[in-house]
Amino acid sequence: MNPSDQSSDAYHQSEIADEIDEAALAEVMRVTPLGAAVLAGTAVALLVLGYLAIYLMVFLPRGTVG
Amino acid sequence: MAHTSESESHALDQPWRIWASVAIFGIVLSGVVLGVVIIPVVQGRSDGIDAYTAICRALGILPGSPARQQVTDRTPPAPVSQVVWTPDLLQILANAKPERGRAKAQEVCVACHGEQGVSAAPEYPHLAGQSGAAIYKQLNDYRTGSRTHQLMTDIAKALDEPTLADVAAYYAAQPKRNLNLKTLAESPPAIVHLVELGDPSRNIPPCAACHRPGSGGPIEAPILAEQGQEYIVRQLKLYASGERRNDVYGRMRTIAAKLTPGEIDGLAAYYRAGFR
Amino acid sequence: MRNVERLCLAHFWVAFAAFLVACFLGAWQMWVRSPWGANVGTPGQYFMSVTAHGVSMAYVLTTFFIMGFGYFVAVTSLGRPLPGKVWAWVAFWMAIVGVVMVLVPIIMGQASVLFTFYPPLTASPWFYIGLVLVVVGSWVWCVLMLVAMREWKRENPGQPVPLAMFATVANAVMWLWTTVGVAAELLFQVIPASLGIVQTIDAGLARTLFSWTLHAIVYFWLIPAYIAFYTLVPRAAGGRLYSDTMGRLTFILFLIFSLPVGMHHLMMDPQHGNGWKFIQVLLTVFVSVPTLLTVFTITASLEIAGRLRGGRGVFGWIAKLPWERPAVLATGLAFVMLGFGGFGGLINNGYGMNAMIHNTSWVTAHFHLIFGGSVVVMYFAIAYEIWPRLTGREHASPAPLRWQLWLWFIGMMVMTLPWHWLGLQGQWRRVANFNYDDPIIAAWGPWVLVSLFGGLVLLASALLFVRNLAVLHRSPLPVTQRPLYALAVHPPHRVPAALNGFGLWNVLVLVLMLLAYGYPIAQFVIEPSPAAMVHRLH
Amino acid sequence: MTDRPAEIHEKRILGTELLWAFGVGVLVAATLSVIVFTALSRDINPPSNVERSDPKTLHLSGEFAEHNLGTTVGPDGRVTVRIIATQFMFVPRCIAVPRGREVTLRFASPDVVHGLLITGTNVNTMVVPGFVAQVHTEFTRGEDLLMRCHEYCGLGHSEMWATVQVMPDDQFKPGPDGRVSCAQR
Repeated sequence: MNPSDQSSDAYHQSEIADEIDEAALAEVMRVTPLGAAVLAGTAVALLVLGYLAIYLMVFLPRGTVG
Repeated sequence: MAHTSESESHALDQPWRIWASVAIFGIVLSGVVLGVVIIPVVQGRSDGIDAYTAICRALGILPGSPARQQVTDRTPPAPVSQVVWTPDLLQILANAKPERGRAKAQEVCVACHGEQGVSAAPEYPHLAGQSGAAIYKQLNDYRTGSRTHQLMTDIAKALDEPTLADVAAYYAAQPKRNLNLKTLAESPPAIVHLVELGDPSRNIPPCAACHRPGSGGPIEAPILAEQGQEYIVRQLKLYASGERRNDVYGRMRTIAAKLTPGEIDGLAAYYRAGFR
Repeated sequence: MRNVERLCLAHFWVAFAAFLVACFLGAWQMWVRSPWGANVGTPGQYFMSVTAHGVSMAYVLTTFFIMGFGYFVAVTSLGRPLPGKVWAWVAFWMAIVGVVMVLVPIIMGQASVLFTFYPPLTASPWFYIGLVLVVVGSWVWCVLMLVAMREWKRENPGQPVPLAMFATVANAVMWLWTTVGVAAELLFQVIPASLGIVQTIDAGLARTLFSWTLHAIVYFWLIPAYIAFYTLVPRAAGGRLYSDTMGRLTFILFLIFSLPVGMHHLMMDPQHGNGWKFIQVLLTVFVSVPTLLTVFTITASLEIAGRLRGGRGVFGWIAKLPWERPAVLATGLAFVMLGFGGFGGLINNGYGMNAMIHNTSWVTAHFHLIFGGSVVVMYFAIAYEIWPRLTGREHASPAPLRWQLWLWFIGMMVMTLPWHWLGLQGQWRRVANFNYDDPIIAAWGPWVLVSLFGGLVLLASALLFVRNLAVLHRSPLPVTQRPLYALAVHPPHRVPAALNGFGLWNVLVLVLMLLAYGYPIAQFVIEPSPAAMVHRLH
Repeated sequence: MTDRPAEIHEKRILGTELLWAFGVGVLVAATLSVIVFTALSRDINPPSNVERSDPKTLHLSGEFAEHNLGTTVGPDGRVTVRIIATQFMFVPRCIAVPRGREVTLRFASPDVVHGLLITGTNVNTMVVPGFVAQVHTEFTRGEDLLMRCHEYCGLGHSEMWATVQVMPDDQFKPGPDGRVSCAQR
């Protein structure tokens, strides 16, 4: 292992470094959660549709239990 | 400085504390209202169950479903065996005295079952190293008439329960029973299959699932290894015909009725004793 | 550091050794249950294998992996030495002794009770005592995590605890709560029965106590995957974490909602009233909240990365993501499996709908997708991410890593999708064989064979995984130092104490547990249910 | 930090997250509504009959003694089936039920934990020793169904199953004692 890692302080500093430019980030953040929202939203909507499909097409026809 | 940051973080914290508690209590409260009140009361109404009963059933205080009238039906008993496995009974078996059992066995058992539990004639079962619980169960069933035999019924009736336990303990303490390797080697694969895997298509569980020590099966299940071939055949036939019926819930009657005569012979040969 | 690396590697290798053995057993079990393997092996061998598979995957792989990863996070994210390193080794060896004590009776056929015990069946007492030792070892780990966080907080007053460590401590706190149920079941019911001190077990109570543990334990396994989502993946993708606050909130929600929901495993049990089941169903619905928050937050974080790399349009960023990096690929695959697994879970949670699939292959598919799929694929990603740091060596090429992840994904999907279908048809769990002479069961045969194929692919992937890690120990390439943990878009500077510790949340967990489990457990004391006689498998 | 661009400010991010959380809330409410609606409109419940019974003495007396097992039709026309789940079989092994009539299935275990499902239906319950498990249902399709033990109960677990014979009304004829057995087919 790298001997520089023996010092805990140096290790901690290396975690902070980040080469992302703030201006570029701001630019990107102008649109950002849009794609994620559409993607995740579609996935969740499919989930709900599947749930309803199983409920209506498999569960209910199999009769009630109580 | 440290003080300000603490009070600042406390001020930041307060809304969290309040809203988190409100949210959690709100969720639980809606669960209680829906699950314990609204659903059972509405369901109960459809089958004429009053609200109080429905709520109690939802809480598990009264038995039954909140949606349906509860079944009430009691019919008279007719047990196939009076033996009830309880910690007390296991304690009696554990505390039984093999020496006392030996004395009693000398007196009444050895003529047929042998001094070490190796029986004298093929129609009598070997008892050596048999599970004490199994011996006790059968003796008790003879005593109560759940199982009958022209000799055993009278013998068992003459003994009291602690003596049954002593005798069972005596024979259980005789040399352990292991499968007879010689007869095993001769057994056809179909029989070994029945012993180890059963036959799912005929609803037959593997014999080994109950009749091997430490199988986790019924407490009274006897160990079959080193049992007399003739005895096993006879008992399986008695079970199959329903003449012997002291197996609780007919487990052996059901299985034996599904075995072919060939399988009965094969299984008996598989388990047969190597004593002689 | 050197010692900590050895500590982490020791934990990880035990975990992955158990994992590999369990994969072999799993594949064998699928073979036995398929039309091709009918009549292979006795029930004794089959249930021994199932027990070993469950124990290895659920107790050994997870506990050792989580402990090792926790030590790693404590050292790297806090940037200070691990407090009580000696105790960490003590805990490790204690857990190793425990594992040996568990495995020996299993191999001797004296513990074929599966990893969920099923009292009044009992196994050899060594089996349970060994498990207790593993759990006690993990308790030591919990304490060390708490101490590490407390010491860091003392040195850095008012500073937010790094998210990775905050989440690790959330898991430690949750695990302490979680183990109370199973510990009570083992210590007061099962071990005395197994030792022969008592001859009966109140099966209803035992099931209730185990259910206390049964859901939260899965979240104990899951949280390392979520730690990777929040802290490793955004950096690996070259972006930033969308929101640090949501990360904290997610782990807090896991802590709160994983515990008072275990009764959904008892939905079909006769010993609890509908009202209590409903309350826990309602709480269970909320378990989906932290996962759905995570899906959004992490997708958004990946979107940042994709756009920073030049992605345009609504979906253009997806193609621009560095999919060649194992952590990014694993996250994508994990999310797909999480989607299918979550779908199954949504159905399971339906109060009435549970009756359609309870104890069928549907449930097996659900937890294999969530745990064996999403979580384990992230365990792989974590191992690939941190192994270079632990060994000081770099992977020669990420290709075999990607292959391994893809194989695992394909294998898991091919195995579990047929299981969903079969579960809906009523294919039951936990049997040593199927009677393919029955026309209903015969129709399942082809699907069982498809899932067997998936199982074989999984085995291949497991072998490749161990190979990938093993060769790294001899790789000639020295590691290039690169940062590990992601920054948030808006790094936190001040966070409320509620998001920096667990005092408030512990109080709420206590209250919730009292409300959700108070009466259901108390009923066994108020009116004891008639106990069942112990049936010994030893 | 106040001079950072607004796009990367915490407030905006949390606002978006809150919006998403609202969507999640809708999902939670929707699933719960389905559950509550089903419970209210169709009286659907999980089997939660909290009725204690001693597994040790089941065979001695009462409704789970051997000769009381099976299907009975009460004087009020109510159909009740009593079934024992034991290592490693259901007793009786064949269960006769009418088609399209409400049936109450009652299960008890004298030994260990069992469970069961009937393929193609929603009948599913655990059978925990110490409690009577009870399912009220109606069989809609007239055919032979498979009833399987689905909880590990010991080494013979894999062979534990029974048949449910769903009979049309003209075949489902109780004898003088109100009992119905499977037809020999």
